[in-house]
Amino acid sequence: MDAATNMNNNAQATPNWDKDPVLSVEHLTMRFGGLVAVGDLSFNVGRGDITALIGPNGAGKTTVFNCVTGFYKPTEGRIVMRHGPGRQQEDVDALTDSGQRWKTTGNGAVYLLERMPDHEISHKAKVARTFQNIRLFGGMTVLENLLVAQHNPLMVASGFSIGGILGLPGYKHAQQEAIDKAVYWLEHTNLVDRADDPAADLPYGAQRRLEIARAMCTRPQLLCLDEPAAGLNPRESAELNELLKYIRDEHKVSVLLIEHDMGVVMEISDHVIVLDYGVKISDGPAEFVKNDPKVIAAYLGVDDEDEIDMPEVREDIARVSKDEQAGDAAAPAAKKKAAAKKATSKAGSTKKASAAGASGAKAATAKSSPKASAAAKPAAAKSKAAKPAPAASEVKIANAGDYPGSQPHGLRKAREGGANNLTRVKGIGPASEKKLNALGVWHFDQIAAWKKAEVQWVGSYLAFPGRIEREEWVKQARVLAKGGETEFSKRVDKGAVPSSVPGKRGAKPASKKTTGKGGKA
Amino acid sequence: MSEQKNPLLSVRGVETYYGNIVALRGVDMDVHRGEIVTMIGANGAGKSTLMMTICGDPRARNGQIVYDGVDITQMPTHEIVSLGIAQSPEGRRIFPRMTVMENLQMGAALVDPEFFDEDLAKVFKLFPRLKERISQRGGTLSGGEQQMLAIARALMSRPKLLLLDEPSLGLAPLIVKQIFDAIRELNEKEGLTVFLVEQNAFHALKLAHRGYVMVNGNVTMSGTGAELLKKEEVRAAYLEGGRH
Amino acid sequence: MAMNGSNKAVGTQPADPNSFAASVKDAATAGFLVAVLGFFFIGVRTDIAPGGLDLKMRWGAWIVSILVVFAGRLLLNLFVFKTNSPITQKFASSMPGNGRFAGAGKWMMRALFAFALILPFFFITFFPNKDRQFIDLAILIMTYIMLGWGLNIVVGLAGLLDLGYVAFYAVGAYSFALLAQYLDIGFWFALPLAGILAACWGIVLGFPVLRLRGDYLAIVTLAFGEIIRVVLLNWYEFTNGPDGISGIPKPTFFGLELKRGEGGFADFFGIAYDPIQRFIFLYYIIFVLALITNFVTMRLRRLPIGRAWEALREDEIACRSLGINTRNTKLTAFSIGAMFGGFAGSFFATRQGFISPESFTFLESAIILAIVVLGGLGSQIGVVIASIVMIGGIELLRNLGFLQQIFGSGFDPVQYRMLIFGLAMVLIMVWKPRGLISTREPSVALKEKKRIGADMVAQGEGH
Amino acid sequence: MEYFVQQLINGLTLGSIYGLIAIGYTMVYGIIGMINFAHGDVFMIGAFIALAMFLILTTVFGFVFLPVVLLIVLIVAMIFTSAWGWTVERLAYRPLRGSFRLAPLITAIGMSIVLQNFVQITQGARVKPLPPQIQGGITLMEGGANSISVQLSYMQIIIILTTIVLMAGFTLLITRTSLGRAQRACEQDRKMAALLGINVDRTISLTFVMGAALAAVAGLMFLLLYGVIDFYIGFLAGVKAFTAAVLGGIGSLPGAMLGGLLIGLIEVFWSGYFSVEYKDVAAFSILAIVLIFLPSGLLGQPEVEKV
Repeated sequence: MDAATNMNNNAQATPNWDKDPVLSVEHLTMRFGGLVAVGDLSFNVGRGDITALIGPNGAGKTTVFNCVTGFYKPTEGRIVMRHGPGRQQEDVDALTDSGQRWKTTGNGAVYLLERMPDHEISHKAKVARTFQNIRLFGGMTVLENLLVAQHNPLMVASGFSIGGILGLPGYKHAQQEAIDKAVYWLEHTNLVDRADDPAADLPYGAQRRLEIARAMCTRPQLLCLDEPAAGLNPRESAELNELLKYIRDEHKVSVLLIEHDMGVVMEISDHVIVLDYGVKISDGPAEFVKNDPKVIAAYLGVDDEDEIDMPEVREDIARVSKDEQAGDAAAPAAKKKAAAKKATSKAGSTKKASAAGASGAKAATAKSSPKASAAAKPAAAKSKAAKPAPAASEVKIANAGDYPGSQPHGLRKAREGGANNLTRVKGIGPASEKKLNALGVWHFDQIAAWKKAEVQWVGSYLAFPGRIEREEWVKQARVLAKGGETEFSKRVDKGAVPSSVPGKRGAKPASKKTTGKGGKA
Repeated sequence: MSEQKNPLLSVRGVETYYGNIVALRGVDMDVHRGEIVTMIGANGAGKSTLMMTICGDPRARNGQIVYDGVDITQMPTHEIVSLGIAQSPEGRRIFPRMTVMENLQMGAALVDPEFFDEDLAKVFKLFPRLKERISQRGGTLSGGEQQMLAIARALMSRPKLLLLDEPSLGLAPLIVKQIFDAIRELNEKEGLTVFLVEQNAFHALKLAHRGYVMVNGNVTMSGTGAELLKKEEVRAAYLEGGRH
Repeated sequence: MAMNGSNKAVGTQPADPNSFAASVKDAATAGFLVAVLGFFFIGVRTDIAPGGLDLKMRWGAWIVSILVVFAGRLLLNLFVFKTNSPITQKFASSMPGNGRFAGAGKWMMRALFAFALILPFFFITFFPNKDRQFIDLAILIMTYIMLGWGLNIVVGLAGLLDLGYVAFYAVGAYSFALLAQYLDIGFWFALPLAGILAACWGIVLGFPVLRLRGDYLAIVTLAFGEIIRVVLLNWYEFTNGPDGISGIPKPTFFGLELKRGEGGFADFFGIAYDPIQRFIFLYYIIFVLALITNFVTMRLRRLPIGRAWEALREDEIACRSLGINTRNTKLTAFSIGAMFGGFAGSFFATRQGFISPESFTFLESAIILAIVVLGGLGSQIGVVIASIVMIGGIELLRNLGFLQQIFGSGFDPVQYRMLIFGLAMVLIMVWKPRGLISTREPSVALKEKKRIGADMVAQGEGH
Repeated sequence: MEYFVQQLINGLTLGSIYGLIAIGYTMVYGIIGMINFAHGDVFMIGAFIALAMFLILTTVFGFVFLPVVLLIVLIVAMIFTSAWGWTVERLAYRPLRGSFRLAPLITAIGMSIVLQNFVQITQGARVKPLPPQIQGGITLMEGGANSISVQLSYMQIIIILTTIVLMAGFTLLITRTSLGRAQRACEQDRKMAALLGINVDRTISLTFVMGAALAAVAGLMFLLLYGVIDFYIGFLAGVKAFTAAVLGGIGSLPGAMLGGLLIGLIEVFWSGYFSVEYKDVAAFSILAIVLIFLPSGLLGQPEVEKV
């Protein structure tokens, strides 16, 4: 639980999800054989919020969902569902010790989902879900699908079938109510005309809506949606957003949704959690997350330099920048990479770019985000004509003051002879290297010169406070700056090191990069 | 290129059904020799169905598919592919309990074994990663490696026409780039004809010589990749707000 | 179901698959196949002779069988398979399609019901010489209808493949027989007990095995059926082993026995005694039992439990995500299905007056399952039609004595009946893989009930 | 001790026969995912063909040299039984390919009824005895005053050796040859196999043919070992072999063999130490217990529940 508190540097007060979480995932770990799908993950889902769990493919999002909804038993960790306001911390702890699965409290009730079988999670804890691959009852009508969702209350009303067989009137009444409820949701999902058609007959988008309607018919307090926008066209996506807002605002249902794509969720999410390879890399309001450099790096998934090297992207950047004739041709960067990086951070700082900024220059051009595109322009211009760079100057980070400590000195470009391969420092992976470059940090001696304030600032800027000290970047850099070698740098030079960004797949050895840089500078 | 008289593949008025549900509503399209042609469209538009219909599974209920002058509409799948069509299908369909090598051997099932080593060397040059994984089981590969294997397996059959169904699906950008580069290289160096189905419209249209847009089982637009990229409708529907 | 033996003809620009030459070639292939397959069975016959086995060659029969198949296949090719205008087309167009058939289903159901209601009197009136035989057949068919309906709950609705359903039938039969033998309990008191016992067995079996999937469930249910039979067969002290239990009491009509003389049913009502009365009485008992089965099943289908069964068949994981306890849901399906099997079993015991493990072999399970599948999974009327066709058909084959006059006295049509039964199973299934009535009727509707096509309905994990 | 060893040998012999039949079940299940209920009856057909061929050779042609006779009988039985296996697939299963999964199960049961009754009609319902052809054996342990001697008959040696050879041959066939690869491809993804140019129908037919050939071998062994056959042996042997296939993990070739041996051993030991009557109950109960704890059998691929 405490894990959720330290990542949000922007919020002044405790955010809603920490004050009043409907769901808390605490130190969740899920292993499949030797593979760690989710590692020590903690986050809170605020009551009445739309919370998005995003991350690249294979980040472990669906695994988290399956743990929350009971389809997987987590290897470790606690998952708390709360009915009623507040954290109810004492009750939760008491429940944990008691070995029971749930407990009614003064405020409502608390549930330990990791102890409950899947059907109880839906039935008792009131967590409903949808599936990535739609799972409707295809051979049953739309209306029947919604009645199956109301199985448990109807079962009671039918006297566990005995009253129903005898035809007692109470059941008729209950069934009519259930149908009314179904019709209500059909109206809100625009499916009422299809009520008597088999679910398998519906078009794709309608099936997605029906799945949500079906989940809502279980009267959940938390609705978990697994990629609800997948395969929807933009209009359907927009309708989905409206529906989700309606569910949140009118029914006070908290929504937790998984999305692959950042752009889709930014608009409606109150709170975004980003996973990458089973580890949480960012957590906070949408605005905060989409500007988080860690998120940007994770979303590119790999070296974004290669991305921009793709001919079609390069062309597109050039074309867009020409089309839009953005005048800002100043601040030429030595390397297109640095500029592109700057473009994203700039776009981020304007707080207007959507996923475009996040997924780098490539996306920036495709999306109609003028600021981002405009910002991308110098990058393109730069990449086209590698002009001689002006003298080094201080790199300005717009919101530098938001971070504790002080920003280290940065150079506009690497010095003569090219930048150092910063990934030779243990703890700096390709992504971090790029971010450091964007700060104007190119050389080991620059890092070696950092004082405590700088270390603190950079740590916070890179969103992993404490790590720089822990991994002794400064000390390593000192050795390397003198031309020495560390055990780690030897391995890097041999090309044997996968990227040191946590949980990241092996990036290619960075030595190639050094030569590349040297050549260009 | 599109002015050629005899397209390598021509699809005319093809209608396909799943049971009583119509998936393709009279699709017309051509692929000429040496071209990269792409079909873009949203999920469920029928792109993959078209791909599979070309290979005879499901069979077209109406219409005609002619490949290299042969009417293949009613042929069984294994005979269609023996004419030189290879497909890397939706979902990759790697044989999960076979090794990478065996998967590639399956790809070469129809080819004279004397070419095997040569072809193997070629696909390993294209995808060096597969060489490292040679004795690993298909099911244990990562998504990107599986995609490479699916394409490599298709190439092992020495196809004249390569059908690729969403090669970029769920892959990291770098791998997408590698795969698209490989496709471009094969097309440029070996004159391989490629028909590519993509949701990732941006990349696909950049890569392709020509493109078609499919909506709800109909082809609604066609043109060169660049033309389509400029079209407002295409941009609105497939480039903005969607996936990239 | 075409047996066009040659794969080679397919593809690569076939000349004309419908040409006469192609038909002959195909028929020749079929004939050749019969020559190969039949050689060791039709062409050769081994018999026990003094001092070992005697071998007899039957060239005549072998050649005749080849020629028959060749000619038959040729005719079929010419008129059905390999022609552009198959004569079956006419039948097909004149026969009601599945949709219309289903639409007519309601009327057909009513007509069938009305007929079933007056059936004994119909036969007494119109077939006074054979009435007993026909009513007996009707009782048999009705028993299978009831068993089919019971199994339909498990296989058709809940989608769990049960290959050992006959075990519950046996439990029901033996419950009544043993209760009557040891505790002297009458039919009407034993009937509910037999049902409850069978349901309990359903739960006992179901509890551990229901987490198995598909074919694993199938084999364990089959094994269970065999275990019960083997136990009944070998537990001499209790079940009398293969000798079975005889003297099982007949049901009474509110305490009146259907017997001749003083105190009997006929005597009480002052009518003349006729043994047919007992048959009529038995017929109405099974008729009412079957109606109850149907009524309960139809009611359950419209109740949450029935919808949960069908949802389970469609997608178990989705069910669990909606808060349905799938294990309990499966168990109820299993035990309710078993209960009806138990009822049918105790009726069987009282009708026969004698039971032995012989009556509860795997073949019975297979026949009941075949009735459910051939009728169309989940379809109540389908079970009725399939029972009439299959069971009625088998029994009719007993009465083909006249064929002896054609083929000579060595020809015994009765021994062919199971062969024909098996072939019919294959042919009907190939003709209609989803069964005779394959559409599904929704359990509830907002505006109108539209029947759902078979291609959308899932089969359940049990298959 | 001697008794135990003797039972062990008997169990392995019986288990080998079950294993050979079980391979047919498991291969068919692997490739088209259906229980071929008629497979037990194909085994019975094989036994009848072997019997008839044996009689033709010995009584009509007067062959006397047993090894040659048996070899010819084996080959003929394998070929003709294969034709039966092929026909069963062609008639009852291929038309239903890709349709409703219960349908082929019903046609399989139908086919089983047809085969049984066909043999009953053409060959009569009475059992067919064949005097023991291969006699003698090796005495492994001499019996003392209060123990029996352990006999390993030549027949048992032949059965066990043949099984080992066939098993090894089949394993090589499946893992090393292109046919085996095609079979495994069809098993894992039939659609994809077709897309790679594999004639799926032919591959499936070949699987049935191979299964039937093995069943014919088992049929001949059964005939020689027990010396009595009738039209009903297929059902019980089939159910046992199917049980063995499931026990070992259906779809797994070594699993089928292991399952076959286990079922054979369970039956023999149960009969030897407890009661003959309940040997089937023991076998089935152990199956149920194994499945409850290992829902995919001993060597089966565990099914991962995809959500």
